[in-house]
Amino acid sequence: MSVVGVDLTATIEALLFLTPEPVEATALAEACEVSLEETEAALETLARALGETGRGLVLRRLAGGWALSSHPETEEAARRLLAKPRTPPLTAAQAETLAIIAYLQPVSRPEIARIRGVNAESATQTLLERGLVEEGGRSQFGATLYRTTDLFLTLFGLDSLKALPDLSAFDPSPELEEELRDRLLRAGEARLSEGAGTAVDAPGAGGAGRQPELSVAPDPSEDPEPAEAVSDA
Amino acid sequence: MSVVGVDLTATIEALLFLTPEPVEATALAEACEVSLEETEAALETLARALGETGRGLVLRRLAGGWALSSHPETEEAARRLLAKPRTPPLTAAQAETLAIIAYLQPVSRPEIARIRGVNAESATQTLLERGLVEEGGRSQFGATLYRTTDLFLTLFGLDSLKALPDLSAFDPSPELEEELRDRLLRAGEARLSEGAGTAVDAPGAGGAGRQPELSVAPDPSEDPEPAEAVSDA
Amino acid sequence: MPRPGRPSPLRLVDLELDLEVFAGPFDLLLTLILREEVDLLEVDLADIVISYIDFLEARGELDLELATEFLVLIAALLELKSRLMLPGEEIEELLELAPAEAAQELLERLLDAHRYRGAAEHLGSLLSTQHGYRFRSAPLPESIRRARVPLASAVYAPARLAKAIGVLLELPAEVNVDHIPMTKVSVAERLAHVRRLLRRGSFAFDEAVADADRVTVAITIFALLELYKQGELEWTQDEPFGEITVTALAGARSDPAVLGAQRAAR
Repeated sequence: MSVVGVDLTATIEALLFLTPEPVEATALAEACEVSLEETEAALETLARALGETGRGLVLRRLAGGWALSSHPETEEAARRLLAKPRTPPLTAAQAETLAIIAYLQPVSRPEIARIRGVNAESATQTLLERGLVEEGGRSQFGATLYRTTDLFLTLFGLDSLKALPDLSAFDPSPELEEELRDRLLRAGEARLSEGAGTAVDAPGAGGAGRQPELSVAPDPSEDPEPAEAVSDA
Repeated sequence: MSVVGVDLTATIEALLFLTPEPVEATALAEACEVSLEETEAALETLARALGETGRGLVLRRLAGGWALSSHPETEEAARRLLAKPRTPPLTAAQAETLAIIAYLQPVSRPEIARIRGVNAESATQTLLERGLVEEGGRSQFGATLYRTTDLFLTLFGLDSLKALPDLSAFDPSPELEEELRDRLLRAGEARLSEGAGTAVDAPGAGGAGRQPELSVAPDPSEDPEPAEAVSDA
Repeated sequence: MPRPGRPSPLRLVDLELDLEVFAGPFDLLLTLILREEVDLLEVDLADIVISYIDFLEARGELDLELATEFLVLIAALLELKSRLMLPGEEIEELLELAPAEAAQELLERLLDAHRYRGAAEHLGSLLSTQHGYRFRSAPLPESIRRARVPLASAVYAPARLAKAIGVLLELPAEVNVDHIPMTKVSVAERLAHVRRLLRRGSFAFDEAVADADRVTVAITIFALLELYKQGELEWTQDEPFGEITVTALAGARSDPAVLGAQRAAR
C-alpha cells in the first residue's frame, strides 16, 4: 500500500470527508493504489467503526457510490447552528459568478468559466455551500446547470428574479440587440484570446486558485467543455 | 443534555463535518444546548479520538474556532482522487503584501506601497480575489483599509493573529544591519568615485551608532589602492 | 566612454538577476547589498535602480510618486557621500542635514523591507506546511438548507450583481498601435537632418533631437551610427550621461549629390 502513517481505512475516511458526491469503490481503490477487494474490506471496517457509539458520521451507500453524512440524530443541533445563513462579504470572484448565474440561469460551470475567463470552480462551490445557488438539471452536454435559490432572493431583498437590477447602466453596447448570454460569452472570449484578461493579470485569481483548500473538486468529467481546462493554477 | 441517541462528542463531530469554516466553541455549545465547559470537554474527547490511529480526520483550532480537516498524510490519495491543482503558492510580491497587511492591519494601499517601494495594486487585488484579505473601513484620508480574513488564518493554520511571530523576530541581526549600512554606503562611494577614477574602500563604517557612520568620511587620498585593484572583473 | 585599464562597473545584465522575483525596489536593493559574491564597489547602482524602475514601468506597476521618492533617497545617499569625500574644511560648509537624513531613511526602509521579507518568507513556509490539510466543502443537506430561508434577511445589495455583470460585459480595449509610428520618421530623413547640422562642423546630440519623440531619437542614433560607419563623423562624451558632441570629420562626403548616389546604390 502506498499510504504510509495512516492506514487505508483512515485514508478512505478522509477521501469521503472531502468529496460531497458519492464516490465509487473503484475510484477509491485507484486513488489509494490498492485493489478493489482491499478497498471494500476497508469500507466495511469504516462502516463498523462509524457504527460504534460516539461517532457523529455515518457511511452511506448512495447512487452506486459511498458517501459520509452527518448522523440523522444530530439534525436538530445542526439546524440550530446553521439556522442563520452565513453572509460574509462576497469576493469579486463570488460576486461575478453569482451575477452570471442570477442573470443567465440556468447556466453550466463551463459557461461561467468561459465568461469569466478563469475557472469558476471554487466560487461556485462556495456559493453552493452557502445556499445561494443550487444545481438544477443538466445541459445537453451533460454539464450540471446552476440556478439561484430562494435564500438568494431573500439575502438580496428581491421579490423575484424579475426584480434583478436593470443592466442598462452598466451595458457598454446597448445598441446591440444580442442576447445577454452571447454578449457575455463574446466578451469573455475576447478577454481570453487577448491573453491580457483576468486569467493573466491575476495569477491564482480564478476558481480553483482562490480558496481551493476549502473546496473540493467535483468529478472533472462533469465539465466536458474545454473552457474548464483554463485553470489558473 | 438535549441530544439523544448520539452523545455530545458525536454531535460536535457531525456539526464540524457540516460546516466548512471553523466554528467557535460558544456556537457549538449553543447549538447543542450545553455549557461551554461541556463543549470544551467534548472537543477534547473528539481530538483524542481523532488522534488515534485509523482515523483520517484531524480536529484543528483555526481562526478562533474549531474545524475538521483531512489528515495531511492522506494528501497523496486526495490529490489523485480529486485531480485538483495545488494551491498556487504566493508570489514574492503577494507574500510581502500579505505580510504587511497581516502585521499592520488595518492598512491602506499607499502605506503598503510605501513600505514595498512599488505599487501594491495587483498583489492586493489577487489577495482580495483569493479571499485572504478584505476591505475594512477607510483611513482618515479616505483610502481603503485592508485586513486579513478568517480564511487567511484558516489556510495558514493560525488560531489568531497572535500566533504570528512578533515582527521583531525578523529584525536583521546587529551585524547584518551594520553590514547593510556599510555595504550600501560603500556602494554610494563606488558610484561617485567613478568620476574621480578612484574607488574607496570605506574602512570607517564599522563603528557605533547610526548617524556616525554617515559622517565618517574616509579621505580618498588615504586609500592607497587604485580603482583597478578593486575589481576582478 | 570606457576608460582604458578600468573595468566598467557591473550593470544589471552582468548580475543575472531575475527581476520578476523582487517584491519592490527595496527588495532588489536589499538582495543586491546582501549578495556576498557581489562586491557592491563594482556595481553600477544607478544603472540597476533605473533598469528596475524601467522594468516596473513596462509591467505597469510603477507608481511615479513612489519611484520618485525612491530615487530621491538613493540620490540623497549618493550626494551625501559626495560631500563627505570633499576635503575636510568644505564638509563643514556643505554638509546639510537633509541628505544625511534621507540616507538614514533609506537605510531604515531597507531594514523594514528586510523585516517584511522575513515575515513574507515565514508566511510562505506556513502555507506550505498547511498544504496537506484539506477542508470539506459541500452544500448543506436539503432539510437544513430549507430551514434557513425564514431566518434570512436582506444583507446584500442587488446593485453588486449588476455591477459585476457590467464588468464582464466590457470588451477588452483593442490593442492601441498608435504609439508605433511605423513610417513617420525615416532614417533617410534623419540622415539629411544630421548632415545639415554637420555642415556647422559640430553639434550637440541633444540639439539634434530637441523636441523629438523616443522613436525619432532612436532613428537619429541609427543615422549617426550609419555616418560614423562611413567615417563622416565622430562623437565624444566626457562622462556618463554627459553631453554627446558630434563632430564632422575632415573630407566627409556630406553634399547632397553624394547622398543621393549612395541611396541609389542600395
